[in-house]
Amino acid sequence: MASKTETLMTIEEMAERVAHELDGDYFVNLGIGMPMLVANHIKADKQIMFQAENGVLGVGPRAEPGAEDKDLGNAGDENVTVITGASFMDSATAFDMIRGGHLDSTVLGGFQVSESGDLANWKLPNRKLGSFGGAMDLAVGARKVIVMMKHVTNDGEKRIVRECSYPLTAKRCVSTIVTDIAVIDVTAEGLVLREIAPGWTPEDVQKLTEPPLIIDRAKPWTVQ
Amino acid sequence: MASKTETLMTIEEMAERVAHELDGDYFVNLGIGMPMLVANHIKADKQIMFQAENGVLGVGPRAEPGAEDKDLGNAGDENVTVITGASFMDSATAFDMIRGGHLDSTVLGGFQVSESGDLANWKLPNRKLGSFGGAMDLAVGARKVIVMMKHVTNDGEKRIVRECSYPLTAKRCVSTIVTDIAVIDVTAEGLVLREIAPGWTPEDVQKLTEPPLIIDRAKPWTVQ
Amino acid sequence: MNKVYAGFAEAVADIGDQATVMVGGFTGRGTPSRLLLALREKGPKNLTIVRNDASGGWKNPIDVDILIEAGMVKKVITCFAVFGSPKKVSRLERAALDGKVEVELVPQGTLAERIRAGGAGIGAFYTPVGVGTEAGVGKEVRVIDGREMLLEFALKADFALVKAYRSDSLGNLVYRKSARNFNPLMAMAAKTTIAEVEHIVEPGGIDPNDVMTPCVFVHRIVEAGNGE
Amino acid sequence: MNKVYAGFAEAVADIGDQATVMVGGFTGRGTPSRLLLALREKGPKNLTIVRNDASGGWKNPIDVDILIEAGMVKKVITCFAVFGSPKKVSRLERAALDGKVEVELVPQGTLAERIRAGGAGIGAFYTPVGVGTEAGVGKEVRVIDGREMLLEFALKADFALVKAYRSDSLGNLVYRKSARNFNPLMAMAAKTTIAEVEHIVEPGGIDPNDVMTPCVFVHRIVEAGNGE
Repeated sequence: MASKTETLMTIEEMAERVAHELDGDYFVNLGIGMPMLVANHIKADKQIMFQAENGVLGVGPRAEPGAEDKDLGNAGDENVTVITGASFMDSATAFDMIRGGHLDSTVLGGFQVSESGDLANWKLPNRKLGSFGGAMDLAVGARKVIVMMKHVTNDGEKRIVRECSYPLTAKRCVSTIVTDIAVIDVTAEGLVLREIAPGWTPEDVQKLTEPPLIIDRAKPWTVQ
Repeated sequence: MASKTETLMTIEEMAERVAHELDGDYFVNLGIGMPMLVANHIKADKQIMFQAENGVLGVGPRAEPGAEDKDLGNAGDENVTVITGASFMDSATAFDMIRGGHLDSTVLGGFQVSESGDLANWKLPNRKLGSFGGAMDLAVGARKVIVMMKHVTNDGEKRIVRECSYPLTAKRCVSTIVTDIAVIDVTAEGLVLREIAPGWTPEDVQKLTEPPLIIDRAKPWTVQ
Repeated sequence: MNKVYAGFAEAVADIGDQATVMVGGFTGRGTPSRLLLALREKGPKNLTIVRNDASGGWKNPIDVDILIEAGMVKKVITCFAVFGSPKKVSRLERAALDGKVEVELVPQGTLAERIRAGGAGIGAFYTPVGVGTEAGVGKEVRVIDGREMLLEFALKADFALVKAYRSDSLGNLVYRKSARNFNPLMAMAAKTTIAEVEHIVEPGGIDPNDVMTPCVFVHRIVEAGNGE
Repeated sequence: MNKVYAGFAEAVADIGDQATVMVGGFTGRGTPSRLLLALREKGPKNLTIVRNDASGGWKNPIDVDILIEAGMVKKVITCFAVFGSPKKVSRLERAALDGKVEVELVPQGTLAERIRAGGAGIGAFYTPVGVGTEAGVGKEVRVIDGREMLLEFALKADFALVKAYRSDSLGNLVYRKSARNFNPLMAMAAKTTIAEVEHIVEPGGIDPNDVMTPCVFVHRIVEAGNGE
């Protein structure tokens, strides 16, 4: 793996790649943390209504210093703005929107994704307590769940696995996984390797992926 | 019964008596029909926030001719006004208020009330179809349910019965019955005759009431 | 992504036979009359209608009973099927007695909550309302917190016809006074929500704090003016 | 019937040991900080706290974790018990690891819905969220519409501490922007709802269309100003 380090996609490149995956989507929730970077990579000509589960539809860029509003934040407590056409709602309505299947997609971070699309992203196995946040609702409710995570852990442990060993967030919920080396779709036939980062072969990706990948449709990484 | 006709309380007198029964109550729903007359008998120095289950808290008097608002009615489609401090809400919230036990009392019409406080008020037994409206929710949800009805049917059939023969609205829900001859409380000991209309004796009232009444506490009709 | 339709006919053009259609409003207030007229004109058959009151007979004469009269309805899920007085027979009552329309009668709070559940992805819920009555026949009963409760299932629809006071062109809706009622709930519970609005304004014309139905729930908007 | 209290201490004076207290807010936004400070001062023991996030550590330093630190809490029902990074240990995490506080972790949408159900007289509901996860352990599963769902029960409280932007003296509340969050839900679910509001206006000062929490749900109001 060391010899490949130079061709791992950066987090910003992953975020850009996820942004491309949102083509055609309009109502989108970005999970707390890394997924929030995706907002910076939406093309100017494309409008997306970002939902924040704390009760905002139409989250805009971060507030400029000095222009923060104590009553306006996203789910990660960042000072944000809203776009024209935004709305505020209570937490029940925010989750009606999520659970009721009204969002086109959500982007979530992940610890593990299984062959069948199970997601584990809320607690490390060695930790006693965790935080569910809104991840379980988003994973179950959004029409499309995109997971954005590094392909393996810092210790080289595989994250795309036959069965998750970490505590589950939701079963059979993931549509697509964007990692630092590949874009993989979860399908009824199995995991389909759709795109590969520059310098990687399908066989390289397979070595770092526990379940078998369907590799015959693999293409180069989409650059916008 | 014919000889007593002249001493039956009128509907307006019944409404006035019910109004007195609301002393200490603040959030009150008046059912469609006869109960709506109660609003006219609330003393000027006493403020009540009337709820209408179509989504109004703070219903005021009927709109003056020419001042009707097509978007403002009560549950019976009457053109009404609102008082200062009113609020509008959707039907789910209106019934959260009702079902969740937030209303002090409701006044409902009735066909029959049983000894244990069961209420039948939504359908005559010989009718195939009926309308539930909001009566079932009000009967179950309000903290106090006052039923306002004539003591017997036009055919002289008793309406305060051991068991309701008409289709039920809710079981064990009625607190107090105000009729044209008596005020009766539903208690764990049984039906307590609290007040009697002028010219009636407890025994007279008992004759027109199927279950035994506890009559030793009976007082004259309260006149405000 | 343009949600603004020029005409009512266009907005209901794909409501076909067998569709389940929710119709907002409580008596005539908040009732999308123009959409109802367009739907009658379009004339699909065997509709299932979900609506607070289906008896008609209110101040606003354009109500769901015009669809019943036109023979377009096979089933109605409602709280009000008949008038209070047995002497006045509603179109729905007559059609039901003739065996032409099936009626599912639901207590009003339960109807509101079932619709909300449908939009919210809640499968079912327990309510104390209706236990021991005709509303509870055939339903599961469970004791929760010492109280008997009925299991009631979510309601969803293919289409919701709602009426709003204002909308921006993105579909953010604001209702006025008691015309709100079932409209925000139904807007959430349908695959396609069609809003008849009095005034359409530009995006930004509605304060985000004042939006009552966020645009994610609304798919088509038609401006009606307020002259009904 | 006067709901306006002069001080925060007075408003929380009857919150006693063993009480269940819901606290509005999401991170620091919409959090009733002044009421929390007054409650810490009052010092009841063995409280059960219901709150979206209980980890503290947000921009607003006055959060429910000040009650945990003060040893007043026996149980917390929340979505956020710990920080994302295991390196930063929340007061709740430490107290829980020490066996001093019990934590019931709930998915956020389920928490919102359980609180709403508590206020709405709904006993329980079925949600697809949490099936097959730790959130579903020991809970009934039922297949509805082809989907596995968990049975979740309503949550109620003795007291709700909420934060609003404006109120009239009758207790009609208006929230501002994303500070709304759990506040309207909790206001409905408690026997006694105490609102910390920035500005109290006369009755009539709020348009009836704009009221977000009708006054029937609010029992005490204290004016805080907006200078926190």
